[in-house]
Amino acid sequence: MEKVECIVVGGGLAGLSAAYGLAGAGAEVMVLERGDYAGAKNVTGGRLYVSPIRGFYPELWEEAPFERPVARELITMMGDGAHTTFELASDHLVAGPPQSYTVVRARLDQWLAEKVGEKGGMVVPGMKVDELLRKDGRIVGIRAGEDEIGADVVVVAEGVLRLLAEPAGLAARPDEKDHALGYKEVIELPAGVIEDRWNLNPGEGAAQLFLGTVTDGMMGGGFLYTNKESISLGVVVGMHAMKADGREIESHQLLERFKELPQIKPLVAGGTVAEYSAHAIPEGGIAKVPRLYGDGYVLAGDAAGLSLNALVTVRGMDFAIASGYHAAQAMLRAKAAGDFSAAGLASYEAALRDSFVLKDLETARAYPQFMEVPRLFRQYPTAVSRLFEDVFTVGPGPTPPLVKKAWRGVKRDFLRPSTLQDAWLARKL
Amino acid sequence: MDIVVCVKTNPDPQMVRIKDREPVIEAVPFKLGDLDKNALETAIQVRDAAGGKVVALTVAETNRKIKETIKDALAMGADEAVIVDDPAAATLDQAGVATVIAAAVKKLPACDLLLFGEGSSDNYTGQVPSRVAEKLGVPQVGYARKVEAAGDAVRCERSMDEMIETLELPLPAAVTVVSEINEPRIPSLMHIMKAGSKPTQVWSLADIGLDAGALAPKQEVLSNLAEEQDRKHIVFEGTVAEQAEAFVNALVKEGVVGR
Amino acid sequence: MNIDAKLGLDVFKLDKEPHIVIAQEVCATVCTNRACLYVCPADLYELDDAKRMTVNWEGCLECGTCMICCEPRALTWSYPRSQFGVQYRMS
Amino acid sequence: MADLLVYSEKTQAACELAAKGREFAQALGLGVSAAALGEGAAAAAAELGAAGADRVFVSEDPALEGWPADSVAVALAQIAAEADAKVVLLGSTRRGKELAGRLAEKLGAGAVTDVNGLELEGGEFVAARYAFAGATVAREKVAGDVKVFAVMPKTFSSEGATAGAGTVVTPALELATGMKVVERRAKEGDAVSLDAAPRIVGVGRGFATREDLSLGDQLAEALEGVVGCTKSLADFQWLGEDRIIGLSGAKTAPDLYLSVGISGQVQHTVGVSSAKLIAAINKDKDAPIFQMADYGIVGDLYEVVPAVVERLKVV
Repeated sequence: MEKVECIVVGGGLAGLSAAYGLAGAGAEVMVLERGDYAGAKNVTGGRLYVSPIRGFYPELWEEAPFERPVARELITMMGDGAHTTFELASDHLVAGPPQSYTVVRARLDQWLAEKVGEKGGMVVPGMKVDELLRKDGRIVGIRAGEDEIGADVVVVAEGVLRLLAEPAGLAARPDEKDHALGYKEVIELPAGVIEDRWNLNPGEGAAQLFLGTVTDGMMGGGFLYTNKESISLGVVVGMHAMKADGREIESHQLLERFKELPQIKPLVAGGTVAEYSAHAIPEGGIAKVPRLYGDGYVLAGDAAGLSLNALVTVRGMDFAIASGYHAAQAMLRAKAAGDFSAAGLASYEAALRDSFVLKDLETARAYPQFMEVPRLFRQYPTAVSRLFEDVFTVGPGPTPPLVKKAWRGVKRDFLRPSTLQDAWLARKL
Repeated sequence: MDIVVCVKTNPDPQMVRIKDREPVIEAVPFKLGDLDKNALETAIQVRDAAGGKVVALTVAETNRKIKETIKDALAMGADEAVIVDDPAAATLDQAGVATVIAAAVKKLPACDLLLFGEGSSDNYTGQVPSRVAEKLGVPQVGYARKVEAAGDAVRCERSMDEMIETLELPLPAAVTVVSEINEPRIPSLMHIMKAGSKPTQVWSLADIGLDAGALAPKQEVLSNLAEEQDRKHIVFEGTVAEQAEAFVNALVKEGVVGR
Repeated sequence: MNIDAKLGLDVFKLDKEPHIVIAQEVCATVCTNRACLYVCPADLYELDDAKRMTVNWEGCLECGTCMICCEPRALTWSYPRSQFGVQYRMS
Repeated sequence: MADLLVYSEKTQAACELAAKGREFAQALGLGVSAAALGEGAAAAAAELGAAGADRVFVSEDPALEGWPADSVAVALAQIAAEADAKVVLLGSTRRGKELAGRLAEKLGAGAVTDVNGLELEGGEFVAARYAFAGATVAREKVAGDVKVFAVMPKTFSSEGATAGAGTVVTPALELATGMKVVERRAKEGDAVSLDAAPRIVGVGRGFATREDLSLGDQLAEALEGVVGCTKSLADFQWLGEDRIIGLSGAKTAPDLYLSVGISGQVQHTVGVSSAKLIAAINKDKDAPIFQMADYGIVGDLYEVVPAVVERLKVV
């Protein structure tokens, strides 16, 4: 059997980040990517938090083909007949190195693959891996078609579906309770129109999340990210929620209805839909992260369940890059020690525990459970809008004092047993 | 039999999209033309049957990308690759490309059979093979859907407008193939890994005795835009019977039926 | 814009063989909710005249939602072979 | 006097070129020569004269049998020299395309093939042709003393042409071909000639099964037309490859193109965009085919086609 030091399965951000680190240190690495190019099978909602990962490969993030630094954060609570938007426009978001950027994966991943090539790594696109090879309880290589190739270590960065990791016994089959469906349209708009519609300085971007009627009360929400000359407009909806809903709303119709809402329609007016894409998202949190390493392998990125939906911040790509980075470091240590067993690779998980990746996931341990609260996606967005409606209302008769108006709304919609129960749950967030 | 397959790398035409009538090729990956792969597959099969070797020849600006795409030809089964490095390759016209190919073929130690796809995946002019054949003074057959070695000749079957022709050409000869000739193999991982160690030569124009000045294009592209269709866009509504009625009436009125 | 038109914007490199195969027996006898009919974001699942489940796999976005949501595990689901399937350009 | 020279092994295509060539020639102060080569050349001479040729160079030399590109190119180069041709218009058939590069090389000329539009702009030819798999149209100019254009049949019409003198000239040609014909046979089976058909019914993936294509046949029969298809149906082997319309098949210019169950990907529609009238039946109102159709029915082809067939019977 032909053999290389390291095979990376999957040319996404986790796999490429691992390969970049390995190739940069002179290790022999081969990335196998099933798409025609890195990024061809990948979908993001649209935003990468660069702050957490800027320290890894700092030379890369200066020149990465990002779309726009996010200078405006918006959250819209959508109720029936009313919606409330909270908007943060802060210099701190973009002063100095920006915190986050909108991205298009076809561009970003292709570029990162080129960087891996420049470091001497081999990226093979159009190559689907069919199986992880196991021998005596150890991952020893991969099979692609009829070819079997051996490796000291296989970086399993195959993505969320675990079509390879599960049969090899490295991780569980994805469960609908821990996964959401994300799908979106990329809608082309001229840069100037984007900047006008979201009040942006030239080159800067906005990120907008929507809760409430978007998903018809099901767990999930809508999102909108401004790219250079397009916007990504989409919906995330819990798979379990869709099935439990019972009304059998066809998923693709949610996005179409979202687009038709009076709040959204003017935002996309005049735009040309250029692409439609969908992807599954792991949302099980820390409780569903499998063991991240073993004899001859490490798991990284979505395949390892490393993503975090904290309602206002949705993260995954930064975790993928960080896990790839730490995987590379651990493998280099294993190489130096000549030990590619679980013991030799254990520093990978240790490093992730020390880093923001598992720390942030640990902090967010209660999120997945909290997300199950149905009121979060149905009653509360409406209640928030009703509260503000009351506050801003001047009726025909005498108007009650502001505080009284607000208090009435709070009492009506928030001081209820169910809400207090939710608040009790939320204390852990 | 020594076979030279001329290949060209292009932005994958399936990935090119149109925005404001302009083709968008930014971020579109380059790949070997589909018909070039048919030609390569033909060459590999003829070589495997008749012996000899297959050289993949391309004219391009040498960069990492061309080296990677030409590796696809080696991974499929070509034995060697030759890249003629012309910094102005993108602006050469068909006569220019043919001049370069003919000069490169003359520099190769041997060439019995020259294979091409019937057209490139971007421009599809089909001119280069016949220009090369003329420059080299060899006979040519276009649109072959079967190619076999027959001693010191090559036998081709081709499908023309009303007839199927079987032709024999004495070697050396030039042949272009159509897509139905074969299903190009998808290189296996092992072959891709080994392709890197197959010989790839990069020749400059000077190496093949050419001067860039002699390759000035005769054709000039004035514009390249998506077509504006001037159509009526009348859609009939109503019940199926009403639709059919209105539709057929319109065709009658246009004079395309019922004359 | 309907879903077929949206899929028409995407680049699909079509294989001749399907990458999703439905075990009709299991689908017809074990499944109670037919979730694939409404969870698929490309709306690829349909019941034919004989009430058998069909999947128009050619327009598959490869998200895996149907596979994850199929309780009786009636789907043999793999990614399309090398060099086939959807190829995103701007997602 | 310098000439514009036209040639195609297809007499009809050559006549179209002669007719339009005469307009160009008048604008440029050139005469019109035509070449008729190979089997049946003598018979074609009169037609070419009627279509606008002042002189027709005729040769039935055995080396021209089957129109091998090498000897045809030699013949045309000699004729072009004799006629002092400044412009050569060829038919962009498979044989014509094969010939174009070879002849252009002999003449030291720039050439454009698959031309589907040719105009004089300020005394200079501007040719249009598809690029990027049919997604765009490139407009090109050719520099140099001699220019070669291979023009797709039916781009121009020979109807109402002004006749030329049609003087037959028999050139002395020295020809040889390196090509040996082993066999020539007519195409087997259901060979159709899509590029000559005045009415075409295009069928695509909207048909669920091969058997259902009989609906398309009925429609074609009612229209007295022929059936063409998208590449995918040929890939399924539901129809023969000679039925493919589009980039990988025929480029047609019928009076009516009626697409049924075809979404309208550019690789297909490039083969029908020259149709005089385009009509479409598709269940998806947003299908791109409607953007290039004159008339459309949004509906289920299984209901619409029988209704249209019935209605056509009483026209």
